[in-house]
Amino acid sequence: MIEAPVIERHGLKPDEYDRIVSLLGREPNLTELGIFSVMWSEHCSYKSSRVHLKTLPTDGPQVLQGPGENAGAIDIGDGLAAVFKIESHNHPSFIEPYQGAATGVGGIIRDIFTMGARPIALMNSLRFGSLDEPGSRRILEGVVAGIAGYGNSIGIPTIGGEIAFEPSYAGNPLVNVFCLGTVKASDIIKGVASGAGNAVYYVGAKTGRDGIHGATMASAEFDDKSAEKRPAVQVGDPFMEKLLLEACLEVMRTDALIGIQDMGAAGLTCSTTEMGSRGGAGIEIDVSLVPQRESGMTPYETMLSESQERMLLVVKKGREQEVERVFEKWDLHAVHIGEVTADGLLRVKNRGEVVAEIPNRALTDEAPVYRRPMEMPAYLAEVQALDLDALGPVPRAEQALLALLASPAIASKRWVYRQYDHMVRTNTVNLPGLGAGVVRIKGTPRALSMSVDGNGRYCYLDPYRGAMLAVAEAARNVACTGARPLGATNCLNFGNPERPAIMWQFAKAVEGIGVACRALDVPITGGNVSLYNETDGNPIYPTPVIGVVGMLEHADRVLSRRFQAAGDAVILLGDGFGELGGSELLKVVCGLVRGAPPALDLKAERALQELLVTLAQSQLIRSAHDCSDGGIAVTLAECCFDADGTAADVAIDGVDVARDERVNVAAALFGESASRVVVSAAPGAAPKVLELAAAAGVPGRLIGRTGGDVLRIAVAGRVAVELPIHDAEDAWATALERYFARRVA
Amino acid sequence: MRARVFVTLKPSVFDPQGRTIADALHSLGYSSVEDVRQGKYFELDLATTEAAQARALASEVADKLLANPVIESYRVEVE
Amino acid sequence: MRARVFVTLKPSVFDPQGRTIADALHSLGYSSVEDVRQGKYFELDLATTEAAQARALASEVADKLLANPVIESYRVEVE
Amino acid sequence: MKIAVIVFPGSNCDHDAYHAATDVLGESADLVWHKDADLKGADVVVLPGGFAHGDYLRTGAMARFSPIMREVQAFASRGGPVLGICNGFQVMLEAGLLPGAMLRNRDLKFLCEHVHIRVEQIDTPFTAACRRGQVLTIPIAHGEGNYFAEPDVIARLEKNRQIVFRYTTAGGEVTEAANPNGSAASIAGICNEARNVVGLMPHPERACESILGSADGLVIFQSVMQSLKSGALVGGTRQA
Ligand SMILES: Nc1ncnc2c1ncn2[C@@H]1O[C@H](COP(=O)(O)OP(=O)(O)O)[C@@H](O)[C@H]1O
Ligand SMILES: [Mg+2]
Repeated sequence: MIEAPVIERHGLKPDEYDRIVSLLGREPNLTELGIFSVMWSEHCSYKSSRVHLKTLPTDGPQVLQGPGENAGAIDIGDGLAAVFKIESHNHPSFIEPYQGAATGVGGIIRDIFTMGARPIALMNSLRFGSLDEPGSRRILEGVVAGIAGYGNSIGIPTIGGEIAFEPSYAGNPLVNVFCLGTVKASDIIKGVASGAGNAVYYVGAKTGRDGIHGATMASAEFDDKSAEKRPAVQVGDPFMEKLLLEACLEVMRTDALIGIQDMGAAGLTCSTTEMGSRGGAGIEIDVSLVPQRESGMTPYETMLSESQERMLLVVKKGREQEVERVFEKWDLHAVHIGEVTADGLLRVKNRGEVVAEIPNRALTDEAPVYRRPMEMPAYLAEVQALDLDALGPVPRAEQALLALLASPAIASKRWVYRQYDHMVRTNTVNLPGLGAGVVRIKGTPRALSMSVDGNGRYCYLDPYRGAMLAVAEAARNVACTGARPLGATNCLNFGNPERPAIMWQFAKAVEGIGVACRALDVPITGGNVSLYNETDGNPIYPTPVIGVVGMLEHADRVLSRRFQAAGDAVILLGDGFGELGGSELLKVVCGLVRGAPPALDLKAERALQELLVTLAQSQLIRSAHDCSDGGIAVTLAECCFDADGTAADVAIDGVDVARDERVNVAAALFGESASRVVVSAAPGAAPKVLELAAAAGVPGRLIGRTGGDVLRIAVAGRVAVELPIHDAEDAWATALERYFARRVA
Repeated sequence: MRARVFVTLKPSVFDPQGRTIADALHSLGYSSVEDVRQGKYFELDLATTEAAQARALASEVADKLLANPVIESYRVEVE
Repeated sequence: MRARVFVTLKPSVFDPQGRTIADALHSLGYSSVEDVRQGKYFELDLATTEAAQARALASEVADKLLANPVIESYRVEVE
Repeated sequence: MKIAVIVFPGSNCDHDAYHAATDVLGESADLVWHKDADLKGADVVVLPGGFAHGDYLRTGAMARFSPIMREVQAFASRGGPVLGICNGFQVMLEAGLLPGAMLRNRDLKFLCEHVHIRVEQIDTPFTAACRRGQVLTIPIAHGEGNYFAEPDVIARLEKNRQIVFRYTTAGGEVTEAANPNGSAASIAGICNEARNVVGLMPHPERACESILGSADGLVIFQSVMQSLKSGALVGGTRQA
């Protein structure tokens, strides 16, 4: 008989416990309770989010694998598939930034090679508190070092990502990691167990007591008492994972496998249960056979351990030795720990004695599903109101531009990405910092382009529109490299779903993602949900992060943000409306988080993206860069950076949004209206570009020329910005490292 | 005065480096090396001649900078 | 039996880690920490109960693998 | 020309070297597993970049005990051309094929970026097709590339003209700022006294195609092809 406090410590509600008893037809023992508790945790069961996630578009002729497997897959031609997914490691990274981030990278890589794909690219999306806080600097430094430590060692390039800073992440940083791999579509392998009598193998690191209840921890808020709950931190072992990666890919070529899955959250429990459940089979294992790092581990501990770098395999009967031989070559010892059965049960034995026996379906399909109450948050009406006439004094445009360029969200992230090996595997054709990351696909003329984006501030101000804007921006970034967006993955970082206001944010964001993905034809192939991102009752900004993957037909026609030559035509595609709501300008220069985020016309967005792909593939344009944080002024400056000092002289239209002329100029320069891209073209090609834009229904205007060493921007006929490009570049390029000068690694 | 600080992973924390070194030693034939744990070692030169003071200072520095309390523990010796 | 091996950079070798830590400590106000040198520390569990044997084995292992004589020197202690 | 690319557990630029040798240069190459004891008749041996044995303990420390290293040593002592790239260079230092050792980068951070290196010596099999003083743009990617040797060793390297590559500015000038990691004498690569063994921290195999941002690394591989063709080199196995 299990006592109520024990049930509560397992994060199970009384009615959930009753449901367990009725599913089993008896009281569970402690091991069984532990197994239920992790499988029914928010992290593994998606009990709060599932009803909403179901509404996302997941189909399309290009989708080879939608949500439900370890990762999604899309068709990239020539019989090849791109396999990708994003995952969060927020809570562990707060407790121990280096190891938390490192093991996050390790986890997402396993999800990709588990599908049979060779991982070829990593990206990450990070959120921290203000860099003025030493604590945030320490966390950032640790997280970046951890990502580098793992990714560099295993030899997968980190080709891009994004970082933003808001006070709401100070006590709850976000570490979302994306990985993409490629595989012959016919060789995709799944996480299924089937065929009674087939062997169940364990391979990889030994099991220790680390991370027990990590999944339940990721499903509870932090408070002062959570220090006690904190289990030993998991330490990543990229060398072990490199061996596993190579060995598993080699084993997969033997055709001796039925299925394979990594042991991530909830370790052995989750992998056995999910594989059995997907294959409609049962699995029986003996925990005494599981390699153990510490002595005296109980079956409970062995089943719940989250030790890293472990895989579970189902091997065809009779092919065991073949598989064992491959692992031996890599100094790994695959251990036969059990069998597939026909009874649909997860049966755990310890030296032959049954210590747990649960129907797989009870752990997966029968897990609770909640339609949690929702309510529009009270703060919204207040923060959405923005009176530009009451802004007060706005600084001169040049001063504002320099402040924005040096603001950590906009400043160059070179200090970060030079710590990542972004060139290993010799595929990277767009280096970090130049726009979406692009890797060529060897053996084909093509390349894959990918971007992760999200704007928590927008989503705080309007989760529905903010989420749509995130999808649009990720897809637009991909299109700016010349690639056609094909599919998306998402990582949904939110607060405590048991609060109706948070649940409302979540539902609205998912709705926005669905609408935008449908309109832009980028189906969702998978993702991850991270809830309970709060510290002491203060939730993070609602932060959906979207990863979009697209394809370029000609890798060598890839575009970056950089102007290529002096004398080129500078063309603005799309219209600006001087929308300052939620902008970086308001935050950085005016200290305000207010207003509605920019409007989004999804039809116009799609037309723009299709036009970009056409222009790039027909080689009519030489660079493309979208307008986002900091508006067109920041965009134009960024087009000039890393371009050997090639500046530009442009003139843009004014806007009429306030009585004060200076506010109008600021709105024209720094407003963040969506669906705008600055492109450059050889002078002779400009008319054709404008003609194609007109035909596509995309507003296009020749706004100036590249050249000189001064960035000059006139607004409504009057010069508003006149900055030596060297000064602007210096402010932008060195901002981040100035925060980290003279710090210890 | 010199203080020496030893930083080791807590016993419950997995030490992949130590594990890999032990494996390497085994494959070199050193089977009598049963286990290896790797840690860090710091020598601090301190502008004090008092042992108690040196110990206190070294501990403070270890807490603050040299050891990561989440996964590591440390020991201080004063010469 | 347990042997402890300390590996330190030779005095002639510049120690960028130690230097950075010392600088950081100074900027935190610990001016009485005059210098810091960082090294490595290994605990070896040995299948022997004899101190002399343990010491010999640990030294051999340190020579062969744990220390790089070009830049490092080591010291062995047996418990 | 036949190239043996040695694969240690943890090597991760093995496929990149293989790709450069085969797909780009059209030569033949083998990936040779570290437990093998046969270089398969190779004319050139490449120790690739990566993290052999995780670089746990020290970079390159454990790889030198791999069975294949005996063959590599023998090949090198017969005069066969051996190139160590990044981690391969670190393995060479640990194995005593080249003098010196690597410390952590001056600012303690891993660094990945394009740098400029100047070719100091053209009488090695891997620089024979270069001009003396030629500046190459080639990426680095390492956390421990801060080359160290005692002053007398550096003096000997200078005297014997064993410093093959130095970090410089784009204009070929040796400056403190152009030295990314703090290496002694701005050393990016060296050779042995017999000149057939060359190790360097930058990754020429990552700079063999213009689509990757630079094709300046090609000349390193072309050099060894040219050296072999001209008979200037005694291919280790051919002689055996
Ligand atoms: N936000 C989401 N949108 C769509 N699918 C999702 C989302 N979050 C999770 N999924 C899908 O749910 C499945 C389980 O996810 P998860 O538990 O994160 O995988 P893992 O077991 O590898 O950690 C995956 O197939 C994943 O793609
Ligand atoms: Mg998984």
